[in-house]
Formats: sequence, structure tokens, C-alpha cells
Amino acid sequence: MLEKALAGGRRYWAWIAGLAAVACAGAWCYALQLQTGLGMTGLSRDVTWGLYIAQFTFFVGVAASAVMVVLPYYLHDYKVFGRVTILGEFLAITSVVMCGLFIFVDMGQPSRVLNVLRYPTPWSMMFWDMVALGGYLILNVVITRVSLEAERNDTAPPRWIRPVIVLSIPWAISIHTVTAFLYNGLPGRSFWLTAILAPRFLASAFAAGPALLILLCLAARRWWSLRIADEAIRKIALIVAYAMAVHVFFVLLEVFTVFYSQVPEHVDHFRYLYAGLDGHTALVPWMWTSACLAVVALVLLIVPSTRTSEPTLAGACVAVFVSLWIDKGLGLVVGGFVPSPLGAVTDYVPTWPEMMITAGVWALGAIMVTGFFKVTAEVRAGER
Amino acid sequence: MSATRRCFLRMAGSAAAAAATGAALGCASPAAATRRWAMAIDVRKCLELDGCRACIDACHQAHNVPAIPDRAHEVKWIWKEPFERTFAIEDPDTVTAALRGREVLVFCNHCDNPPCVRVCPTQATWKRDDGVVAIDEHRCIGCRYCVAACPYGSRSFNFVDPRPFLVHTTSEYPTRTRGVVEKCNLCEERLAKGQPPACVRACPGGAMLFGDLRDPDSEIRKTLAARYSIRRKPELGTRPQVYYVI
Amino acid sequence: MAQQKPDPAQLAAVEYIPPRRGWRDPRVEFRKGTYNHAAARRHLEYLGLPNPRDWQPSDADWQLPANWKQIILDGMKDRLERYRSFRLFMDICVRCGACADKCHFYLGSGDPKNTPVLRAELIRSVYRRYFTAAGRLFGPLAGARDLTEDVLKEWFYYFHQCTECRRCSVFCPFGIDTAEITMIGRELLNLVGCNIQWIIEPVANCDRVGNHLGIQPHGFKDSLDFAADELEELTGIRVEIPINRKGAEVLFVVPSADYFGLPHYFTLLGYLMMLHEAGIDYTFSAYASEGGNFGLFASHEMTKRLNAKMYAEAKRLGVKWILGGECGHMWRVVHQYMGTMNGPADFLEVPVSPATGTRFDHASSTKMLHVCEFTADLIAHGKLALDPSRNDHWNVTFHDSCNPARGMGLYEEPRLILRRVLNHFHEMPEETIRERTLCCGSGAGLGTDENFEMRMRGGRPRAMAVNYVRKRHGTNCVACICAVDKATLPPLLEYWVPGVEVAGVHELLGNALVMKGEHPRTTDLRGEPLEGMGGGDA
Amino acid sequence: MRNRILILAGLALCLAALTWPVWRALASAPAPAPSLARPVGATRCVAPVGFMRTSHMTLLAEWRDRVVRDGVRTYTDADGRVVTMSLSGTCLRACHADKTKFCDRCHDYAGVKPTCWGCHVVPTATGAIVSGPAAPSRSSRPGAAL
Amino acid sequence: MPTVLLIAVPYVAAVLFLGGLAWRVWTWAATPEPFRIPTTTGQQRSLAGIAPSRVESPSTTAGVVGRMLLEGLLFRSLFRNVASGPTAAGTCPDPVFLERKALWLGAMAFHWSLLVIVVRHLGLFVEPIPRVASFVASVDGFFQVGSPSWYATDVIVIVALGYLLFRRVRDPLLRYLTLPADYLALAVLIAVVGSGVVLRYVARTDLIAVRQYTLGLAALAPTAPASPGAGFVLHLLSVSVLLAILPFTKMVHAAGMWLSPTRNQANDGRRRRHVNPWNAPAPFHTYEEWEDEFREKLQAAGLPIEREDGRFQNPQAGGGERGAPPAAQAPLT
Repeated sequence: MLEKALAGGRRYWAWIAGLAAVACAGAWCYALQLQTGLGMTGLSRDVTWGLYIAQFTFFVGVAASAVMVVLPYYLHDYKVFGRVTILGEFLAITSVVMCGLFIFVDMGQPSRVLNVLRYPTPWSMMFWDMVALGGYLILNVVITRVSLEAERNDTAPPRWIRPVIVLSIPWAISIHTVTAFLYNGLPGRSFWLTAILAPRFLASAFAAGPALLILLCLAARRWWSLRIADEAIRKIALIVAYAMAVHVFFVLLEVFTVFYSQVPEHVDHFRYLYAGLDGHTALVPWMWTSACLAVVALVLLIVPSTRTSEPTLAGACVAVFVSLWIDKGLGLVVGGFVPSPLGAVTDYVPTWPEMMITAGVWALGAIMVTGFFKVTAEVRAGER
Repeated sequence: MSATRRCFLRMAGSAAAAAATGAALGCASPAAATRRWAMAIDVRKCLELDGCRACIDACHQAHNVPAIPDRAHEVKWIWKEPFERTFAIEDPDTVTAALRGREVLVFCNHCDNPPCVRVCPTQATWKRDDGVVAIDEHRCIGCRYCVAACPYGSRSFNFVDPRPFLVHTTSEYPTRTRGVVEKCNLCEERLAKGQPPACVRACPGGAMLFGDLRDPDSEIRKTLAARYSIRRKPELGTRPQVYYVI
Repeated sequence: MAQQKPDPAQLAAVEYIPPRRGWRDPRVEFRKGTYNHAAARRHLEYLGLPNPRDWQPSDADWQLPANWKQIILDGMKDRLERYRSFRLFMDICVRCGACADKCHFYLGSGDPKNTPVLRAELIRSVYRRYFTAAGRLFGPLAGARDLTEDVLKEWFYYFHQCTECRRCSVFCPFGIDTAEITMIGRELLNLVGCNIQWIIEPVANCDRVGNHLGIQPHGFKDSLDFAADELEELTGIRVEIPINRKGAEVLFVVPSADYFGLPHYFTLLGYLMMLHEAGIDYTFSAYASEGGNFGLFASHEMTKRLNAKMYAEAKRLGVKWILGGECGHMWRVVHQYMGTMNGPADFLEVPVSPATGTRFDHASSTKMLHVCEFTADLIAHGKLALDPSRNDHWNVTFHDSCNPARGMGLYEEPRLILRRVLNHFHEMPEETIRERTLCCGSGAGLGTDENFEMRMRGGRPRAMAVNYVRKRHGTNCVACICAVDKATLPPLLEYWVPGVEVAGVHELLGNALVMKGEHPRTTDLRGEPLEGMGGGDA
Repeated sequence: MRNRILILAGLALCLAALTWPVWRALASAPAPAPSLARPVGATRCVAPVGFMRTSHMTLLAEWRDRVVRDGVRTYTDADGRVVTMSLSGTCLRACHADKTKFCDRCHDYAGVKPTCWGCHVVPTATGAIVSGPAAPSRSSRPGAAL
Repeated sequence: MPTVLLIAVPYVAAVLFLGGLAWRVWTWAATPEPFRIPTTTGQQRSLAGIAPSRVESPSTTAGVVGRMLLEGLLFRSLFRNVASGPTAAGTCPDPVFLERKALWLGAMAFHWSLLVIVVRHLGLFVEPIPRVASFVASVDGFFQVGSPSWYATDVIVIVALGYLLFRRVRDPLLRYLTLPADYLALAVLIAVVGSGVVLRYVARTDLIAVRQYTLGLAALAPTAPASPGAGFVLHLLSVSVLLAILPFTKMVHAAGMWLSPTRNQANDGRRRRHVNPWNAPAPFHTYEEWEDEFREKLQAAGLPIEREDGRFQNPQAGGGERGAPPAAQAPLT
């Protein structure tokens, strides 16, 4: 089956080659980072996690969001999702691999990462995150392989796969919950020290992931005539609408708690993000962009006519994705570090090599997802 | 796990190599673990020595701590912070004039309940029986989770190779390689030799008190019992073991 | 030879458990239905082949020449020195087993000696024993075996259970081609007079009369005249069918079954219509009236001997190039052997389509073109008016014949034609088409009635793939471009997948071809009425 | 035959590549084996020379873990001698004064690049590169200064 | 005695290896390729409107090179592997094909690891250590686990060899067709890898003495190390055995696969004539003989003939003399 991704026309290969070039550029920058250390990035003593970890966090969400198509299909027998579950799972595999890469490039001593396995530390959330993500990767690899093979042979998948798929549902929730625990178990970081972090992560994940899935489905429909029913896309759009609404609601809850209580340690982070602190306003335009896009997306998604028409839906999905990418991929991580425990306000601006490495991982992910979708499209084209 | 037992286990692990040549690895008795080291800073005494950096220099020299000019990549074990920031005082005007706008020494609190230790995925940082929060630089993978977890900003990460930034290099103590986290180790290498921490020894005004909290007769116990002291962010439950005697 | 047919359910229940005794034990049981009859004495005598005698494989005594062992070993030595493929394939197999379940005979029979690796090992073990140091020194430990009469019988049995389809060669990491080994194995058997009737008789016919069926010139002409009459009745157009005409531009050579067999015959009608419509100046030849080449299944020497007639006749008639019909192994020979064996064809010209002006550079040395290439070019240039709805009663799938697929790379040309002449076309599963196509199970001279059980076993994987499209798309016709397929797929499909017919690509083209000046068609080429026919996609 | 020439050229190339070390060695002078500087003061190592040659890295890793993780700082060798477990202090300064003439010679020869020196400081012949603050007296107990 | 062992054995092995390899390749090269018989796994180059498969069915030298590189470096053909699963009984169930990449993965892992290990060992035989050897070693040893730290390929090669052995033993069919010689090859490889791993991580030897010895071997002026240790002797012997038997066992596929005619020939049989050096003449039934035999019938059917009167040749020499004419009833093929 995999070889289907290795045969394609000129445009397919041009696209892959373009992505590969970006990935190579990223690899080159990483080699540079390997030699000079993380000092090459925009990270600092006060903001020790940045783009890499933020991307990791965001893509854990994308990975977890596969559950939004898997759950209705397998627990509620919602047949319409039958043809998209595997796409969601492929997206999950890609995202988990990207997560692993983002963690890897963030390591100060990457050659020692196996220490995490050599000295398993059950009281560290990072250990559990590794377990959760690793397990989720294995689950989805097994599930997609078995399901696609059954689909290709037009046979019923083996019966043992169903419990595995059902297991993958709570597992998906767990990966993002544990990832939230990475942050909200830290006593000194008041921005993250809130029990709503995990639900908020899940809500934003269930909006951003399916939004990306819709965009990918629309693209695959156009380029490879991958057959996906309109109804399936409309239902995913509905999920995005609800999840986005819940996400915005959760953010507003936070805003109320923080600003009504007026505990300075809590207020300062929000102030830094949305208004700037001590003259530092690096993230302010980004955060307002995110907020505006969220509102636009919500409107487009709530109004039935714009939700069901393809161009506006695509626009709404882009808005959701970008809004949440900023919110989670920039604001959440950086916002937690500024101001520092000692009150220092340090702006974080990623450097070019850092962005190239990030782009490289994105490119690798894009190659993977292209390959997976192509394989699926070809297997289904074989049915004719 | 006691040090003795750990030592024995490791012995067994290397038995094959050792047995091959008949080399026996000796195993000395571990340091006494019945102590609880702590530090008390007499803030007033410290402030009397205005602009004094004796403790900082002594520490940084003894431990090959680099002087990196770029604030973003700074590595520091002990340094001074404004009083109001250190103790999160909202309104500086209400602080007594003696402390207002002044700087106090900060360094690793060697917490009794250290969040940094809790989060480390490789047990590269841990709390020793004597209370020292130690780092095994050989095991650190540089994930910086501990840096995020420390509510006091006590940990530094080697963003760049520290060696070019060393003013003096001593071979008594290793430098660090880039990509690992470091912080004050309470001079555990000196404690092992029965010496007090370098900063304590270097302080010309006797502003830093170091001692064993489990020893009721120790000077630090007596001082803390006699005078009012505060700790940084006690509300976080980390139970810092650096006391600021006001 | 109407025999009691075995029950399909019984044949389908294959146990894939290797027998207890090791494969080096050469004993085989010549069970009825799984082997082919020996060649008749008179054919061997006519062809001048060694050791003609009356015998059958089931005999205990095969009446081998006294020095048979020396003959075989000398023959092996000779071939080891002449065929790099043979020597290399003897040396480099690692027995990884990737080929094992790629062979349709293994899939159908479960007999491990029908895996390509062990089939080659039958001869390889003898190679090791007599031609390698390791085999001489360590014997069985190095996988060596003495050459005994039982080994020879085993060769006979298993080298006539290989259709030389080359599917294993696609999956082998080193490209080891069992067809090469089977060919050499059969050559060696021929040296001591162990041949099968189904191969040697057509070879003798072809050598003497000009075609496998032994149809003499007047019979050939009658058949073509009859075809012209049929076409006139069908379309109202009288097509010219020249034979042995000197000065024609193109010599047209088709497998002889096309003008006598069914359903081959409908393909012939299709060719004739196409050639007429394209206005080609061509001629048949009664002397070279066979495209197929059963010599390929006997020996390289015989291949060359039969193939030589085509160029000789082309030269005599003074044509510019040669057009070849729908045939499988014919095209293996034309594409991979003909130029080498009987070329250079410097008396011919590079084929140029008179209708489209296309110069077929890919045949610039051999100067012979596949009719599908020619027709596809016509269609691509819009030279043929087509009405696919006339094929609406057919729901078609395409069976890639092994030789054009894996010995030529002819995949898209027939599909290009089919897609333009059909409204209902569905591919079989991808693992069973193109370079991975599954054999009909009767190629390489194995399509006999006495071999019925083995044929059905060998063809079962292909039938399963047909069954797949039949169940999903209601496929009722398998199109193919091989005379052996057309002869042996119908009984195979009737056995496993009743209700599926077999048709040549040019038959379907003939149905759809709107000829200039034709009267309205009422029937297809088979004489089935066009109106009111059901079928097609639901 | 073109084909045969191609194969034989390929074969020749392969054989040349496979025997490259021989050509290379014959063309240049043989590399002298590393000669190690003997320790100045000490006469015996903490373990037999044979063991140290093959397995010093495990001993050092052992020492490292014992010192860093267990807080054990002294080592008693087979002869009952007690030494401080310290790469820079004991191995280098006390015995093998010159790292370049001891560690590096073999490591360079064998192409082994240990990571030790990324952190551990090589003392110069005189002791430290630049000495830190004067060593405090050994008699003082922790806290005694307070 | 050990000196002889340590000096004579590797040289004998090297001579057998190089000589054997050269002899094998020479034998193959000396054997002609009579025909052009590529296995075509893709569309031929024919009509302008049909995209040819340039690598799978190459018509150019570049295509052939591409195909061979894919085969040699990425094991293209093995990558195709699927398991056919028509095991269900019943008249005609669906064909089922299951993806089977494990063999490909195992083979890739084993061969590439072996290559990396060989390149790493280059440093033992060349002074100064070639940059490629130290670079490969540094990448291979990137992850630091243990002291000395484990090379990734050491782990991978053990797992891969274990898998290759395991599948041979587990699958009944594979077990059935496996020769003792196949187990020998695996055993020798496992001995080489196993002794190497033991030598590096458990029963270590004096690397300096070893390198002096290996450099001496390369310079053709060897001196045996004084006390090499059993582990080293075992490693050396197993490597010697491997080298010595490689050209004479199936492991010679390393060289042979590049010569495989079904892969390294271009699919241009009709475009360019392939010359068979021994193209033996095959006497065939000529037109003249044929017309002589069927002249009357040809005339009766009104077909054109060359000679309306008389014969081409003396009936004594005619093809018809060779035997009785075969019966004209024959199969429809």
C-alpha cells in the first residue's frame, strides 16, 4: 500500500520536492543548532520554551482531535464518518510524529533523550506524556494499517481491532489532558495554574484539528478526487462550530476569573498578551488577530448558510486554525513565561533558524499527510 | 534508596567487567544523611555591605560559572534581586526604608518540596537526604522543564557553550557543556570535605548563616528561633530552605 | 478427453502445510489430471529430436537413453556456459521466500515444490552437486542432490507445472526469473526425449505447415474468406483479405487460433474491420500463418526455428514492416528474442502508420508492431469512429496476459482502446493486474484436458480476481490479448466463476467500430442481437 | 563485449576499493603506536593496567555515578589504597600530569572521542589553569565559620 | 600457534574473499547474455501519448541505472512484497493481499547496518582514520547510552538478524525450503555481530593493540597482539569465516544481484538489436520447401505462388523427408 505514495505525476512530485526542500533546509538549520546550541533560538533565561514546545502542544491537540470523527463512528455508529475516520487517524499519526520531532529539536542534549527511557520517572508529567503519545502513535498505526488493508481488500476488518479503536478514544483525550498537566502542575506559573487548562486544550483541539481535517479533505477531494461525502464535512464543521464556541467560552471564563479577582500574578499575563506590559507588546497584535479571527470564525460557523457553503466553510476553518494556532502555539506558552517569577518581562521573538526548523517539521508533516491521503485516495480509487 | 545499597547494586552491574581482571571496586561509606542543610541570610547585615559581591564572585569562581553578557543566555547561581521583586511586594512605598529599592541575595532555595525535582523526566535533579537539591549534569537532557517549574527563577540553562565566557577556570570543579541546566548546589563538593559553602566563607560581614536544621544547637536554628525571618513564596508549598532574616 | 471434473469446492480447499518429508526427496506421483501426456514418437522423429519412443510419464520405465545422465550433465554444462541468466540464477538465490506465495500454482496447489524457489532448487541442487565445490564437498548440507531418474521425473512434473509467467521475477529481490530456469529445465528434458505432446505437436505442425493447428493453405484461405462473408453480413461492407500478396506494405501475422478458435475468431473479425477502416495495405501469409510460437515452450533452438519464418516471409513478400496480432508468448518472442535470433531485419523499414503517419521508433530494430499499439495510435489520433454503447451488454475487466505484461510492458495500449470502446470497464484488484497480473494457469503449453485439475488450480487466483469484479460490478466479460487466454480462460471461468465470457480487445473494438458506409448493426460480432440486451452497470 | 568490459571494470573498481587500506598503507609510512607518558609520582594505578586499558571508561562512569548521585567520594582499590574519585583531580593532576600525552594519544589513535572534556577541566602542568580562591583550611567543619 | 592463527587466518580469508569474488564475477561476466530479457514492471516506451515508466521499464541507460540503484540501495523489488491470502476454502472467495513490509524492513535494516559497521571499522585499517569513518561513527553513536555508548547499528543489526532467523524458523513453508547452508550464513553473521558486540561492551580488548595489529595487516607487515583475548580471537575468526565463505555461498548475491539480466537490461528489445555471441544457426522449414509441398493446394485455392511449374529443389533434400506429416488435428491455441 505504501508504494502508492511513491507513484505520482509531475505535480505531485513537485509538491513533495518542494516540501522536501523545506525539510532539508530545516535539517540544515538543526545541524547548526546542534553545533551552537539553543542559543541560536530566540529563547532566553526567562522564556525557556518557545516555538518548538508551542508547536508540540498545538499538534498534540490536532492528534487528539481524531477522536471527533472516530467516536461518533465507533460509539454511535454514525455511518457518515466511515470514510473520514481513517483520515483523522492518519492526521493523528502525522501530528504525533511532528510532536516527537518538536520535542526532539527542543532538547538541549538530544543525544541523551533515551535517558527518559533508561530512567523512567513516573512522577514526571513528561514521562507520562511520552507514554501517552507513544501509545497513541502505536494505536493509530495499527488501526489505520488494519482498517485500510481491510478497505483495500474489501473485507471486514478483524474483530480484535474494534476494542483497539475504542481504546484509542479515551487515549486521545488522555494525550491532550496529560499535555495540559505538563503546564498546569507547575506551582509558580499562575497563567497555567488553572484547572480549566485541560478542558480548554481539548476544546481548542477539537476545533483546530477537525478544521484542519476539513481543509485537508477539501483539498484531497479536489486533487485526488478522494470521495468524501458533503454530509461528513458538514458534520465535522458542526463539531468545529461547537468546539470553537466552547473554547471561546472557556477563554472568557478565564478572563472573568482573572480580572474580577484581580490577583496581580494572574492579571499580568493577560495584560502582557493583550495590552502589553512595561512597554513590551510583541504579542499584542498576534493575540488580537487571534481574537478577531475567533469571532469571525464563530460567526461563519454558526450561520448555517456560511457553514454549509464550501468557500465560506474553508475560510472559517482557516480562521479557526490560525486563531487557535496563535492562541495555543504562541500565546499559551510564551504568555506563561512572561512575566517571569521574578517579574521580568522579556519579549520572545523566534529567530530565523528556529522558524526554519519549525517549518522543516511542518514540511515533514505535510509530506506524511500527503502520502497518507494519497494512499487512501488510491486505495479508494481502486474500488471505482 | 540508601547510597550504600545503590552502590552495591551498581557493583553487581559491573561485576562482569570487574571480575574479568580481578579489579575490585572499593565502596566507601556514604556521607551522613541525618542532616538538613539550610541557609539564613541576615538581610540587614548584607545590606550594610553596599555593593559587595564577595559571595557571588566566590561562588561563580569556585564553580566555573560563566559571565555571559547577553541577559537572555545568562547563567547565574547566586545573584541579587530587588527586594520588592524577590518577595512580590505590591506597593514598594510601604516597605521599610531600610529595604526599599535595595537588593537581596537570591539563589536556589533547596526546597523541601522542590517542584523542579517532581517534573524532571530523567531524575537528573533530585533532593539528597541532606536537603541539597542536586543536579546530575551527565544525565540532564536539557528539556528545561525544571526551569519552567522553579517558581524562583533559580535555574539557568546553558544556551551557549559557557567556556568562552569563563573569566577564571578552576580545575577543581567542572564547567558545564551547552544544553544542560545548572544552579546552586549548595557547594556540596565542599560540604563533602567538611567545608562551608564558598559564599558563606567569602562573606566579609557574616551575613550568611549556613547550618544543619536538625541540629537544635546549630547557630542557624538559634538565629531563626530568635529573629523573624521570611521565605520566598511560602504559599506555593515548596518549603524553601533559604531564610531571610529581616 | 472428457474427464470427470473434480468438484470446485474440493480443489479450493488447499492446505498450505508442507509435507513431512523434505523437498530433497524427489519421488513424485503422476496423478491423473495433474500432468501432461508425452509427445508422440512421430513428432519427435519429424522434428529430429532425440530419443523418440512410445511412452507416458506414468510409466515406471521412461526408456531413457543409457547415457542419459551424461547427456543431462553435459547439457547443463553447455547451458551454464551459454546463459548468464541460468548460471547467475543458480548462484544467487538466498531463499528469502518472497516469491513463494506469488506463484499461482503454489497458491492453487499448496505444493511447496510449486513455489518458484523450490522449483528452481530442483535443478539448483543438481547444479550444486556436479558444478560447485561446496556441493561436491558437503553434499546435502550444501543443498546438493545426486541426479537420479526420480529427479528427472520430478523435473518433468514440476517444469510442466510452471507457465513461465514471470510473476515471481517481479517480487524477487534479485530478479531471479523462474521462466529462465523452467526453459532450461525443459530443454534438458528434451535432450533425453522427455517432451509433452501438447507442445511438440503444435511445434511440428508449425514447422511443417506453418501454424500450430496444422491448417493447410487452402483451409487458411477458406477460413479468412468465411470471415469476409461474415463481416459483409454483419456490416454490409466487403473487406479484402489478401494472402501471400507480394508488394503489400504490411505483413500481418496473428496466432493461428484467431482464425479457427472461439472466441478468438471474433478478434480476427475485429482486426479485419480495423485494418479496412484504417485503409492499411497488408497481407496475410499462409506460410508464416502463425504468430504464436510453441517452440518457446520446448527450447530456444525451436523458438528460433519457428520464428525465422516471419522474417523470411516478410523478405520474400517485400513488405515494409510486420504487424502482429493479439497473442501472449508470441510477443515475448517478438519483443525479447526475435531481433536477436533472426535479425537484423535490415530489409524492412521502421513501421510507420499509413493512417496517422506515426513513426513507431520503439520497433525501429525489429520492425514489428503489436496490433494494440497500432490501434491505440489510430484511436489517439481520432482515426476511428467509435460507438461504445454497442458494447453496453458487456461489463468488462481486463486481464493482463503475462508475457506482454512482464516481458514487454504493454499495459496502457489495450486499456486505451478498451476505455474508448466500452462504457462499462472495471479493473480487477491491483495486486492481480499489470506487472502483478495472475496467470490463466494454462500458459507455456499446459492447457490440456489431461492436465485439467492442475490448470484449474493454477488459474484459481485469477478466477478469484474475476469473481471479485463480478460480484462488485457485475462483470460479465474478461478482455484479454492472448490466444492461450482466449482458449483456456473460458473453461477456467466456467469452472470457478460461471457466467463470465472471454473476449479479445479487438472483438470489443470491432463491436464499437463505426465503419464508413456500414449498415446499421443488429448484432454484435458474436451474432448476439444488440437491441434489448441487458447487462451493464446497474 | 561492452557489457563484459563494464562488469570487469566494476569488479576492478570494487576490488580496488576493498583493498584500499592496503594500497594506502603501502604508500605511506606505518603509523607509530602511541607511546604514553608514564605517571611521574604514582607507581601503580587504582586497577591493573590491563583492566584500565580496556575498561577505564566503565570505571570512570562508575566513579561519576558514585560521586554525583551517591555522594561517595573515595575509592578503595584492591590494595586498600584510598583515593578520591576525581578525573581532573586524581587521574590527571595526581598521576598523569599531561592529558595530551596520556589520554589523547590513545584516544586520537583509536579515533575515540570521549565526552568527558566537554565539562571536566584539564589541569595544566602547574595544577589549575587559573586557580580559584585560595583553598580553605581543611579543618573547618561546615558551619563552623558561622 | 596463536600468532599463526592471528596472521595466517585473516590473510587466507582475505585471499579467498577477494579471489573468490573475482572468480565468481569473472565466471558470470564470461558467460554471455544471449537475450535481452528484462522483467518489465512498468509501461513500455511506445506511443507518444502514453507515459512510459522510465525506471520500472527502462528504455535508457539512465533508467537502468536508476532501476539498479533502487534495487541495490532500497531493495525496490522486496518492497513490493505482499502476502497472498486466498486461504479461505470455498469455491471462489475474494482474493486477499496483505501488506508485508517486515522482510523488506528487516533486510534494509540488516544490510544498511552492516554497511555502516563496515565503514566504521575502516578506521582500524587506515591511518589516519578516514573522515567518513569517524563521521559515520559519530552519527551512529549519536545517542549516548552506556559506557562505551552503544552504536545504534549494533542494536539494529542484532534485532534484524534475529528477525531474519526467527521468520525462517517460524514459517513452516520457509522452514521447509531452508537449507542448512542458509542457517550457516545466518549463524556466521550472528557470530560476527555477537562477538563484535561482546568485544565492545563486555569482554573488551586493548583497542590500541588491535589497531596496531589491523594496521599491520593492512600494511602487509602484521604483528599479532600479545594478549588479544578470547573475544577478539572469536570476532576475528568469525569475520574471517564470513569473508572466506562469502563468495562460495548464497551471500555472493551481493555481487551477483548487479548482474541480474532481468533487472539490468533495458526494455528496448524492439528498438535496438541485442547481439547473441553464439547465435547458432537454426535450420527452418523454408518457403521453398513449403511451397513444394503445398503447391497443388495453393494453386487450387487460388493463392499466389512463386513457381507455377516444377519444384524448387530435389525432393530428396526436401523438408518433407524428415518424417511423417503430423496430423492436422490439434488444439485450439
